Amino acid sequence: MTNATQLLRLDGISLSFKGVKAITDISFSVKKGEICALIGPNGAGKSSLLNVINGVYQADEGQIVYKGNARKNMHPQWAARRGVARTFQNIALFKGMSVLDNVLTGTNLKVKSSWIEQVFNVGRAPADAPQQRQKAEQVIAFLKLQPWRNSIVGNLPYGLQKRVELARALAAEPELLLLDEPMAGMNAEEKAEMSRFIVETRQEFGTTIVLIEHDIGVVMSLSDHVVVLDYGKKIGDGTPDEVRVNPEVLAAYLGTKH
Amino acid sequence: MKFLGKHRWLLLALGLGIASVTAQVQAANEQYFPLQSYRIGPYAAGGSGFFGGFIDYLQYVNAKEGGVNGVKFTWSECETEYVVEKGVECYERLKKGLNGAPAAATNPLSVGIAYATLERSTADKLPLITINHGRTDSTDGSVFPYAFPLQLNPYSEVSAIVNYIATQSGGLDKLKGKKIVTLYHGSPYGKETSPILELLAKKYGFELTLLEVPHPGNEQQSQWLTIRRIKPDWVILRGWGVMNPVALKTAQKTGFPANHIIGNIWSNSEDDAAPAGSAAKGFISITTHPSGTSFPVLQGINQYVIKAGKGNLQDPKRFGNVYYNLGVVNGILNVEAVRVAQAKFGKRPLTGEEVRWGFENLKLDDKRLTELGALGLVQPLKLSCADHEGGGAVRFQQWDGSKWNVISEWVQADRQLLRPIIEKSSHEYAKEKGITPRDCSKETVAAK
Amino acid sequence: MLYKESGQFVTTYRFDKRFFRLKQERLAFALLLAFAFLVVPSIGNDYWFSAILIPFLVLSLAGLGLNLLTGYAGQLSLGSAAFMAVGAFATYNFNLRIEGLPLIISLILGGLTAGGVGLVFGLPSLRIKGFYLIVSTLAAQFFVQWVFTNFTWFSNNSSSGVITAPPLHVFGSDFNSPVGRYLLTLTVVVALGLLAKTIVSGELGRKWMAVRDMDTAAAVIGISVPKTKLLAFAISSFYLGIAGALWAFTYLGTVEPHGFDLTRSFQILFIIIIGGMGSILGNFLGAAFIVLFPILLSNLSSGLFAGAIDPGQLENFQKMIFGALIIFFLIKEPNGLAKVWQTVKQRLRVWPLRF
Amino acid sequence: MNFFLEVFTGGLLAGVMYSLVAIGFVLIYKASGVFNFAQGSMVLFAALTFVSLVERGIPFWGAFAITLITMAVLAWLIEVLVLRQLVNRSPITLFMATLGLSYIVEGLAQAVWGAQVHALDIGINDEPYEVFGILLSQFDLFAAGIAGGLVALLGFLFNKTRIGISLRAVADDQLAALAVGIKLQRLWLIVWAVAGFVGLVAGILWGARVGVQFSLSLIVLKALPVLIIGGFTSIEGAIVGGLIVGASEKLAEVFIGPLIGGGIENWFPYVLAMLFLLVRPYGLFGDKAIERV
Repeated sequence: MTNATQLLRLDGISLSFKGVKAITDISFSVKKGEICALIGPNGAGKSSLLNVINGVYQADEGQIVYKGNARKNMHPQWAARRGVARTFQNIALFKGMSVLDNVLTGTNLKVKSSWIEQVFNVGRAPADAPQQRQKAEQVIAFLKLQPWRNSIVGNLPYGLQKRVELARALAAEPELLLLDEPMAGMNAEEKAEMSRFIVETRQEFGTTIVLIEHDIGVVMSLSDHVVVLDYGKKIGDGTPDEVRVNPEVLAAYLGTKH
Repeated sequence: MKFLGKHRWLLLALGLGIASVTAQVQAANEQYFPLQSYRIGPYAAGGSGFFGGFIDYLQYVNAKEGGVNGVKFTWSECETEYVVEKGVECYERLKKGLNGAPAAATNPLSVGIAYATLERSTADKLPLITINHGRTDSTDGSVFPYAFPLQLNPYSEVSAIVNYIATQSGGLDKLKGKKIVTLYHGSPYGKETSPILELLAKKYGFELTLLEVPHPGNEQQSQWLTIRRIKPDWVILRGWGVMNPVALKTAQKTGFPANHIIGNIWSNSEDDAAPAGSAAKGFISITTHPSGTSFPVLQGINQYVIKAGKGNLQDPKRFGNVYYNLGVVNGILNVEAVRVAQAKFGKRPLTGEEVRWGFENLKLDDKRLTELGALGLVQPLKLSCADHEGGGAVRFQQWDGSKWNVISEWVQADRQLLRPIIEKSSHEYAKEKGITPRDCSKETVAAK
Repeated sequence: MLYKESGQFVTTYRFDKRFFRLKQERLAFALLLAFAFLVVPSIGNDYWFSAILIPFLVLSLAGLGLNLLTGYAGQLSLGSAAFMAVGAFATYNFNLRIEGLPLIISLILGGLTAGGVGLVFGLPSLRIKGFYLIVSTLAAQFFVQWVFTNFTWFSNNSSSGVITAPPLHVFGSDFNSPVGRYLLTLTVVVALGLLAKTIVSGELGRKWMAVRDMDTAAAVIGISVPKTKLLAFAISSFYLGIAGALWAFTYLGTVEPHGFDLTRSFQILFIIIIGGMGSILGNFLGAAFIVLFPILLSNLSSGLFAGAIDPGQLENFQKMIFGALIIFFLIKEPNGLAKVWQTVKQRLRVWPLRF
Repeated sequence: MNFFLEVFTGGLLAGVMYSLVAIGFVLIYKASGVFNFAQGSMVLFAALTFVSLVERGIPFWGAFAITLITMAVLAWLIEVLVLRQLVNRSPITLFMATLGLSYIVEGLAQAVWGAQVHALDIGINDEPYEVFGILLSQFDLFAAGIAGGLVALLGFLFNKTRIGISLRAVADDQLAALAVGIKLQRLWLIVWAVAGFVGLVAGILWGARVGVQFSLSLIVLKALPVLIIGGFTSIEGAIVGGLIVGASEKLAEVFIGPLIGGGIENWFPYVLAMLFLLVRPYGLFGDKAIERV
């Protein structure tokens, strides 16, 4: 049941590590342009699921339908080429490089010239470089990162690193953006700022966003669609209001045995 | 220096280094030997013995005779660790002489360094002495005017070994059908004599098997098991460093008798046999410089140098061992060349070019060797413009578990057979490098 | 205020991409080049050219080659010397076997051959990560040495297995003298150094560093990790190959397979550790250190404490000091001498003010 | 066929000698997560110290004890001066540090004891010994026996004692081990000292086999492929890896060597290890790590 507004669909995804099930038979779909939140207690399998979506992990069973293409296994590069970008729970920036260079790597798929053309600045290279640069500067300005353009990211505070990681993802001009706890470890002020960036991202670029977040307040105000996981199973799926009243979800969050 | 902060030490070190390159002192009436020695690293045992013997002989000549005709010898060392580029650095650093004393010749005792400094030596007109080793075709002095593989080049070495095996078997014709295995070090040095061995095998009809041992030679099980299967009459050991004792140990392990293993010139020292313990008993090797302290010249060194507490060896027990005596032999040949050259050019410190003339006109017969107290230690030798090797003979020695005993007189290599091969190679080299060989008939001969 | 940054703002991208952002730096670099090309040839002597400057330049280039792979792309290699050997022997054979091929072309072909071999031994890196990779590079080290020792065709069947340099003629000029060999080496090293600087500050350099810092993240943003790694192996080996050929041709004039043994690989690794990983300048500082330090030490001992230290012992101490320095740098200054130099510059900037 | 078996058994026995060196690596890797390249130089240092003491007239067990203490002190110095300073650094950095360490230890060994070659006789007359027409080396059998004893001893140490349990905890998860009160530094010291002991045993056996000299430190290059095949974390792996490397390289040298020029023993184990890695990137007995992102 493919429909035009559906960007991503997961069909019966299961994943296990050394025989321990991390995800069991999860299916849900994400509409184009929506902000979808994955929530659930620690160890519910949220990050694993995100990793399956863009191919960092390979699912044991099930398939992923992205932009109408069904695949059993995603591959990170395949996903990236088709407009999937993401951030990581534990920040996967290139720590030895500057903010600008990190953001520039995000634009790598837009580069048409080969490395030989670039080295000798011939062929397609002279056109590529300014274009790439312009995109990076635009994203840096959008996320207000100018003061740290040339700082080495490894030396930046945590909150800023999270923002740089978002910048790198945005530089790829993604259609689907996967954010793994973009606000973890932030204070209220920083969270508000990050929420604003996320909302503006969708407004400005029309990006579809799947995010994992623990702060229920933020999730409820930010997202159009919430998927709840517990012990690797889906226990809730719907609008924030629907999920809020789902008894199974309440039980999981209140720690009741089910 | 405030702004340098914690990196002040760098500057300090740099400054000290520069300060240490101090001003030169006024020249004396001295002849200088630049020594590219090596006293550490895998081949330290050879280097410390050789350079110890060389230095002690120079000290002996200085102490006993006040040098040659009043020209005293001086030297300085530069550690190469047997590493080629360090040898080159040392060469470039030392070639200019010391405090005004001109350099006579270089003696690197390393094939690699010899190769790397060969063309430099020719350009700088400084003789390059590669006693018992070096480039085989540099025997041809018409193409290699400044290189001297004195006494024995690698080709002569195997030829002499095969001749020895023939005498043990009762003549060259008895070689037919004999099985000989050559176990060689996996390096260009190890492979160098393979074509000559093959040539000799064809000529005399013996069965030859060539087996390679990969560097460094810690493990030889597979090679010796193969030898055990072949059951050869003789094994020629063309080893290097640790490969030698391990070969002897593994031979014992696989039941091959040590007294049918013949070591070559780099497998012939105490350090090659002793570490194998009892497994080395009976092991035979060639030598151009028998060990022992009974030679009068060794007694002289003992009296003038060692007893005076000036001996170069750290471990006095090594006095008179194979490498030490090679150093002494090398000292004798160098000093004699200087003496010959002084007879022509005057009793003063000589240039490298003049010393080269001395080498090319060096002639040591039994009479001269007796005068030097080196009869039996050094082989009779006559060098010329065309022949930079001169001798080509070896004696055979056998290890008795604690020392070497000489078991043969000088055994000659078949140099007539080898000469055309050498000349072919040297002429190829001349062609490649655009060298016009000297016409040796026009060289001046020694005025005797 | 010797070193002033103020007033020089980056206004355009082109400006940013230049080699040196500050006017003083550009000027200093131009002066350095002028000094190296014009002044040094007239004031240097044989010893300086043959024993210090040429090996310094060649080792800098080799360090640069390894640094591209290890410092930038994060792939540890213990087989640098193998690729140097391939470069040297390939250049020798191209020059020998193709009549009339210009030396420079032989050199480039030699480098490309080394690059190809590097690519092959880089293939396992697609599956093997981290320091397990040293197995592949050590395999290269031993295998290449064995090939050149065993197949005498590579050394033109010379009985000794040693190859010797052909006469060095480039564009009709004779470069055989020590000065000539120095200038030839300098030209090649400067050209390749600038090329490397362009590569690492461009897209490919960023991809290398991305793979180095976090390969999973690199894959996620669409970088082809296998291709990036293989390019690092190939380009690094190209540089090492050229360095090997220069080592054989302009420095020693001769080389045997043993001259490119594991010790050489370690030496090159030490250059980049001491000089600084992920820095172009670091290779030059590291190579200068490795060439000069032993010479300083032995001069010190023969000059200041003449005869007090046995030369053999000195070498032992040198070895220990080297080892200690490696550890010291890894602990205290993982970015090596390049970082030390930066710190000094930083202080120059505010000097003589205290801060 | 006999010849094949002879080469095969000879190879297995030689492989035990490699395993002996490899065990030292495994111990240190388990405790500190370091691939200790300096293990080879430590073997050299131990053997050189031991043989020099014996040559100076100190009886076997006295020399053994003194060397053991020296190795423990050396281990302590390494722990304090190097490893403690490099906590939490990447494995590659640690590896390079041990490379520097090997230079220091080699330089030190030669500075203290000189560069001479020493013979070491432990009283085994290595006459050939035939079983069903197959040649066996008495020395290698003896060495295999020692290695077996050593493995049993280490097995006891690591499975039955507190130290062993702590060690396994550390190998599993350093932070968790710290949290339950394991004194990491004391543990490191013990393991390094035990590795020194293994190094000493390996040094004596290798020294007796090939003589005590500089190139003893090169056996590290034989141990590396053994570890790759067996996995860095398993003593059993080191034994099996050693046997595989020993037997296969001998068979390759004897049967494949002549076809391609011989002398292939230096690179063959590496190519073999590489092939193993391509199939099993974490070795035969190694743990597969899951990359967490």
